[in-house]
Amino acid sequence: MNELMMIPLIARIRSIREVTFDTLMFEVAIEKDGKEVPFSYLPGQFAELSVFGVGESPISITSTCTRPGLVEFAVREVGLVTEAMHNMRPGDNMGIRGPLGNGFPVDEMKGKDILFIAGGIGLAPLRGLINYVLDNRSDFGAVDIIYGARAPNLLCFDWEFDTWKAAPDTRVHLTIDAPAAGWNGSVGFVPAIVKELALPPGNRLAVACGPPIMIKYVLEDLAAAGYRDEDVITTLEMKMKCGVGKCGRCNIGAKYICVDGPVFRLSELKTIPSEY
Amino acid sequence: MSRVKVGVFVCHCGSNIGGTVDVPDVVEYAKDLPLVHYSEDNLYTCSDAGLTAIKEKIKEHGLNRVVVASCTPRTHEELFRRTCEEAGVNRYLFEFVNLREHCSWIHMNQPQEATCKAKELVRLGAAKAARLRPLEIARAQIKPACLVIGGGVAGLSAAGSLAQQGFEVHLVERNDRLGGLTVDLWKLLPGDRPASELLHTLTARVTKNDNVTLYLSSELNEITGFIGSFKATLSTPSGKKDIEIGTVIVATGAVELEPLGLYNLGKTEGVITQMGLEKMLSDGRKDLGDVVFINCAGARGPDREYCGRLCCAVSIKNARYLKEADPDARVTVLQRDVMAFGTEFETEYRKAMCAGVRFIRFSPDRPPTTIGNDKVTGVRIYNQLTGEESDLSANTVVLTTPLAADSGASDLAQMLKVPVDKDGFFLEAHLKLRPVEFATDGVFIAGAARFPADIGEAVAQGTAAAAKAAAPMFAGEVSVEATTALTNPRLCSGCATCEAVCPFGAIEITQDRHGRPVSEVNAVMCKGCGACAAACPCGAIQQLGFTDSQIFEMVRSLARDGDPSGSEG
Amino acid sequence: MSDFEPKILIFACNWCSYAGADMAGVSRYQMPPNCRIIRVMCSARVRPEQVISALTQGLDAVLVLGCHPGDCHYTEGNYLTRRRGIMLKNLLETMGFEKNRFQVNWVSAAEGARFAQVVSEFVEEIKALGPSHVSRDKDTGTHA
Amino acid sequence: MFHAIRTPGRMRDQLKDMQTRLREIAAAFLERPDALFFIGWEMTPDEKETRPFFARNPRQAQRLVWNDLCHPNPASYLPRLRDREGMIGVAVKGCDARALRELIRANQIERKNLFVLGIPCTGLVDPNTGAIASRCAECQYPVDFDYDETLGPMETPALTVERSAPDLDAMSLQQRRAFWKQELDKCIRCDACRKICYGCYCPECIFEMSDPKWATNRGDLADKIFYHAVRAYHLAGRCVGCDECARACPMGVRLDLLNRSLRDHAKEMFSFDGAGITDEKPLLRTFSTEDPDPFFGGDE
Amino acid sequence: MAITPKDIDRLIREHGLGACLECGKCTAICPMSEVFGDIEYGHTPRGIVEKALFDSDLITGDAIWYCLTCDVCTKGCPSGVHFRDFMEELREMMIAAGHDEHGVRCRLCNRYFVPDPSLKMMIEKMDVKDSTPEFLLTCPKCKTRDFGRKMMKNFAPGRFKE
Amino acid sequence: MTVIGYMKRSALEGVLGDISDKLEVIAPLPSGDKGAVELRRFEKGAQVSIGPVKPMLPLKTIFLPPVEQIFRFSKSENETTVTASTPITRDRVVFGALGCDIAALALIDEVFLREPVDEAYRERRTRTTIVALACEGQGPECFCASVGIDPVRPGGADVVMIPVKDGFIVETITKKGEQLGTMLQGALRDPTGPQKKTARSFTSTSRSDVDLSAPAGGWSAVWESEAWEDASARCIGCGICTVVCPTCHCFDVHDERHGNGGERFRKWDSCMAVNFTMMAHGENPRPQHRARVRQRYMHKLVYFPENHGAVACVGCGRCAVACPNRTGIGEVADRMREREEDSNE
Repeated sequence: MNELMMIPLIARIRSIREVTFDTLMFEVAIEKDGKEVPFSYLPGQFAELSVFGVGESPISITSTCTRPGLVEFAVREVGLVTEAMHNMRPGDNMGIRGPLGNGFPVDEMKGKDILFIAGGIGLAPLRGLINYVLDNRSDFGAVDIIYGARAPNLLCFDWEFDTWKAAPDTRVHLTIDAPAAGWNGSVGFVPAIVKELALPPGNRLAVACGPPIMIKYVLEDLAAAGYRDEDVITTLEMKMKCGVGKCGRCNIGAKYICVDGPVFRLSELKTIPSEY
Repeated sequence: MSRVKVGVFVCHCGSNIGGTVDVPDVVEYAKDLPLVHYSEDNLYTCSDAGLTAIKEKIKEHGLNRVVVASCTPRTHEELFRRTCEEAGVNRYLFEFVNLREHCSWIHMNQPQEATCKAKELVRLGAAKAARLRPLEIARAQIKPACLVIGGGVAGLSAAGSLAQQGFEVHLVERNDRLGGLTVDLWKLLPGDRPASELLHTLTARVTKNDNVTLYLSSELNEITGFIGSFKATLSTPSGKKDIEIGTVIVATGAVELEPLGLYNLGKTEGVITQMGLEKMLSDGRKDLGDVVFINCAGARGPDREYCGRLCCAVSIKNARYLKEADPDARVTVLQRDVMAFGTEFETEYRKAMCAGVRFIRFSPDRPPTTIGNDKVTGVRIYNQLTGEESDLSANTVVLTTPLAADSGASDLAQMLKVPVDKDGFFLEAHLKLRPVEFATDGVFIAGAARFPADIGEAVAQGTAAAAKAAAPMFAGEVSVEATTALTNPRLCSGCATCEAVCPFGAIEITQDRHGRPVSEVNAVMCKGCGACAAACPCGAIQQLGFTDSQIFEMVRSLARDGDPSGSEG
Repeated sequence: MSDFEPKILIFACNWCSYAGADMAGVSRYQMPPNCRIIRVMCSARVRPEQVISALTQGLDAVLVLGCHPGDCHYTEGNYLTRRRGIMLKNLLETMGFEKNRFQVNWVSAAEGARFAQVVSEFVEEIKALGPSHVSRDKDTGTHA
Repeated sequence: MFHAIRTPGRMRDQLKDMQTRLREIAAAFLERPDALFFIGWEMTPDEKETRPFFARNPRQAQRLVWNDLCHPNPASYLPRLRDREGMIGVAVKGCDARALRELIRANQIERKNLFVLGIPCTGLVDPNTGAIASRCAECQYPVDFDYDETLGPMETPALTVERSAPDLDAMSLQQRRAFWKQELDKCIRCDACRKICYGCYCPECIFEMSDPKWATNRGDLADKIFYHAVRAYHLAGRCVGCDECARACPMGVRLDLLNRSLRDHAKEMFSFDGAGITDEKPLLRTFSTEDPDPFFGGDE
Repeated sequence: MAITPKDIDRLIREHGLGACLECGKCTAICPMSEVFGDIEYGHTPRGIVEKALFDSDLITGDAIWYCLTCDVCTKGCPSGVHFRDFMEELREMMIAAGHDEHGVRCRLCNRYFVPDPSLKMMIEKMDVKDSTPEFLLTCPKCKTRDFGRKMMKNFAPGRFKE
Repeated sequence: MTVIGYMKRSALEGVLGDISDKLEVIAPLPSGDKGAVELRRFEKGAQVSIGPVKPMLPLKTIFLPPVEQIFRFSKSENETTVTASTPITRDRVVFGALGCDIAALALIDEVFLREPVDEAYRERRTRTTIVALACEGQGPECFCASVGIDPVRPGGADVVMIPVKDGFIVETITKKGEQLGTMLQGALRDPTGPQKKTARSFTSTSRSDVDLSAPAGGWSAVWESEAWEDASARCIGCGICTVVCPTCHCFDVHDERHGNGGERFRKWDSCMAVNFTMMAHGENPRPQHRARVRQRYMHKLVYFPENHGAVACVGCGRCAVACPNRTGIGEVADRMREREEDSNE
């Protein structure tokens, strides 16, 4: 955290990689007073990225803190700020404030089996966590990754899949919503795959991240499968401006998504209103 | 959604631009503009070398927006758009900046200021270019069938002409016979041809052609759609009938005004209208005695301001027939002034005068009055010049009344979404520039429905409308303006302001799936003027290629992005 | 104030006024370099909001040019422009703008000389008025 | 600003009778199975003013009031209720009826879903001074509407027509500028003026748009001029003169003057009678080829 | 032999009076106003054409007797009204019918030769009120003959037979 | 707390003038022509309107300005320079602050001084001395006593001025207050006995019977209360309540670009605004008006107490006065609990 909470540091774009047709991944180096500075963070945290003169957006960090080097952000073009980001080139400067938010409770997750469930761009925050888990493979039990998207070309971070599959005691289950040419994997919505796999709760934590409708069904299915509310972890999305619990926008119940979240256990979610 | 990469090509145009504006300086300036990836100058951008350069640079740098700063879009826009297209960039991702007509030529003695202005113009162009979105030119299929509404002379001419050209024609006539007003006419000017003869020719052309489907005693009930694909419902004696057509010609004609009470019309025997006279003449009656015509009856007054145009010619014609038929009868035409336009009518006028028809001017301040209680015996007229009142003997008084709009015209106008003027006549797109056409594509107008027309004019207009309607039907499709209006239903309040201001009837308020009113633009009918976009308070309707966002960005950049001659440059 | 070089925005309709400006260029009529033209298809496309926005963002004046009434390429767009223009002009005057900060005028495609004259006179008028009283840089907000 | 004094006692009795009728009619309406609620006025907790009240049942109808303090315009609430199924009752005085008429014309509410009770208004008073409100003193409009019921003949109130100060047209440019500088300095850009207005029903206000981001929201003079000019312009030809904007303004900015000036100009230039008075020829949706052309030749 | 409206109608038709467009050029160039000073509208060419067309009484009254028959009007008429010819024929028709109160007859041959107003004006203009010179009362034909006779008497008495 | 003397009312402008040489002075000044009062910078020669009229905008404007520049930036080549804006340049003193407004600062402190600290806010807070005006209640809408605020000697004030006949008894409370006290010395006299007595017995007329408490059971107990239906039916969503509320502190952040530079600023925002929670991709988690109205009151009456132990209301009553429909928070709180009682029946 920089000393003046609303003043961003400079994030210099080092490279840009296409994730899907509407999503780019920016690799940035953080600079302060013209010098590169380290940036430490936890999986699941986010940062406020800004295009100077256009605005600021909260974007989750998709790189992994266990791997030294640049910080990565996957940005889907949805509004003005993200559109402006998509028009940037390597060498350009973004503003960055962060890391913000609570991140995943990695220490408490140690020693457990983990079921990752992700849909679409929802894999962006999970990717950091998955790589964290795989980098500390011995600290965790069995790993299952269920990931789905509408179509094969909308699967994010496809370059990671082979590495994940190759990791010990790790399985990757990919799915797309509807049959498509050249796709030999399973077809169906993510909740259906969750049901089909029917991984028993036991010592397992489920971490789900994706569009609200997917989360809704996944949570129901997990509850039906006997997962306890404490063992289900998800992330919430809400409009944010300051990212530090002051501007008041992301307030739901007594929580502020930006500081109390975005990662919540289902047991915590049940203490706040379900509609906002 | 790929990244915006603007390329800027600045033209010297020989010395036309380069002689005044420091082109290399402008190129350098352009390089620093937001999202501009490449910038160069060309001696002549429109030359083969220039066009090739554009194409090469598009490929080399992955440019996806092109700005050419050279002359006026009025001459070269199409050329550069095609060039972009050839290089795989959508033709609407091109923006033209006019440095010649709008800068170098008009500031020839101020090279410094001109250069500064050129930079700003390029900046605005690049700002707009960055916000351009690809657009598609839509095409609409045209069904080669035409609905002609009205079986008078104009309608018959139009229908005949189209049928001869091989198009399917649906001719709808309200009455049980064709011919309209002409049916009741006796002889036609010029040439004293019997009206029936002409009518026979015109009717035969239609009835003998298999391409024409005739609907007598029928009316148009409903019509929807737009150029190329209208759907109409007719009510015919044999029930409702649905037809599909590509074009529509309105030839509903007009009616003769019968101003009951005026000059005792309908009260005193012997006071009749021209149409009444024509019928009498057709029936062979010639025993009319002394006849006085009163022209401008019901026209050119406060209630009906327009001149009936044909009335003078009609009264001249009939007065001469009467005089010739009975040289002893006194035939007098009371007129406010005589409008015998064209040499033919002028000759007719002289013939009538020479035949002994008296033309006497009266003033609207003291109009003539008829004499006689039950039966008319004369007309009292005041002579302005002599200041004398005198009586003319008359056994028959003929009122020359103008043609007036049919009372059904306004309903039809609403159905077709075309305008009528204050007298109820249909209003064409432009009196001089676009006659016989409506602003609405695919709908045309001919004959007296447009304004009082004589037979010759009705024939000419009918044929002209047929020619206009034939053009798109021959082509089989029309390409549609790409820079049309488009509604964003999320922002639309359904207030119908856009519908009201659209001159082309291209916008309609429909309901969205929640039953809320929402405006919908028919892209085929839209001409892309943008009047709706400026009127919409919500900013819900936008003109593609000229969106609020694009124009705003230009304004913002002009106002806020600094003066290139200053330190920021 | 004699050094004052106003920055003026012109909205010109594609069919008449933009062509009129072209004609002025072809005829080499010289005029002051203070104006920037934004081309619109019809003067009726000019949103009054754009005009107000231009004036409040720091431009010194706005001129909207269209076809002469009755000559509109879209038959009646410029009549809408005229009505909107009158209302807007009155509103701007009521709010404290000089009456000439915003103008509407008609220039046909053939009227190169008229274009030059209208523009030159307009620039002169605005020069005489001086900078617009709404200048962003001078004012930093009431309650700040 | 004000012309007369508080409504005399005799007239207050009359208002009392009308209030009784109003309650009866509203209660009767609310007995209907399809009735959602009846929008009228109730007294504020301090009993000094009135505020809108949504009576849901005949019992609540007894809270409704009609008196010379009923300033709020109930028609303003209708656009956002258009998706509700059922009948909405609404009590309208003249200016409200004009707003209602404009709303129906602009498809913001359907007549068939409304039960409209017309109230012959004899002018409202300012709660603080007890004087007739300026807009009422100038009100000269017939309130022609197809009411379901009325509380008496809907006549044009015959009140004094006398302009109240400040007269912007009579001011010099410098004075006008100073006047608006002073007024706009007060403005805190809270948006109350636009949100209370019956005519502000756009799904997303252009001041809240992000592309283009019309308003800077910077709160400086330029931003405020843009805001108020655009707000006023958007209501040109639609403002019914209910002066709710000025009433809602917590800082007392004289927004009514801006709208009034536009109404005056529309009358002067286009013989425009005013919004909600007739359904013919809405100001900015139509034009006439005979409109004045002050532009040709550059100067007026 | 009385003059019928039909007779006048024939003249109107023959001389194209119906073609009158009421433009008034005839009247504008008519020298009558020079000669007679302020004349009535009813005496002008246009006035007379109008009267003729209006069926007014041209026979009574002196309206048609002012025309100088100079024919300038015919030359100026854009519509081809032969006013002078109409006028002359009408006058002859009237004299023949005995309406000679406005026509002056030759003192020698007793034929009508000039309208009364013209003669009066000539006498006035020439300032010869006291004794009307005989030549003014002689028709041109007789004048020529009379003058010739006098010449012969003086210069070729031999050729002259009394 | 120390009584340091008696100051004549007529001496006030002079004293403020002297202080303004050393400090920036903010005081209630007349605004407009209708007797309104606004807290603004005091310039020498100005008339102060200290007394019976409550400024429409609360004290928070001095610490959280409606529009506040955060930083400027400028770009050249590939480098962006960000320059943080200076919140204030001089130490400041606010005269005539009211107890309710001062108490509200303590609530805002909970948010803005918690980690990460809002530096601009902290700087303004620490560099501002607050001189309270003992308040006897400024209208029927006042109910600060109901929420446990002492309007006479409010906590958080550095100095208190207690009105007595023709002047004030000045008492210092904090160190900062004492420093200011030394600047006031010249204008002070020893108070007389009756003056001291008046000051001691000074009381407020503020209502103490307004109940803002939420029923036991937290948010879920009142989540479906009919109060939201009632309040939202009448509410036009203008958000004036949030503007005039001394404790409302939500803000929005905007960027402005001109040429190669620009600025970022924040401005007050209101949870009543439709787009308050509208996200870039067009989804709005709180699209209904009713939910927004509920959010505002729930935040003040339920969530804030849950997080910080106190309702976010100081009983100034401005919301009821400014609301075009005169809806006050007390009324809504009453309605909210009614539902609870109903459901217990």
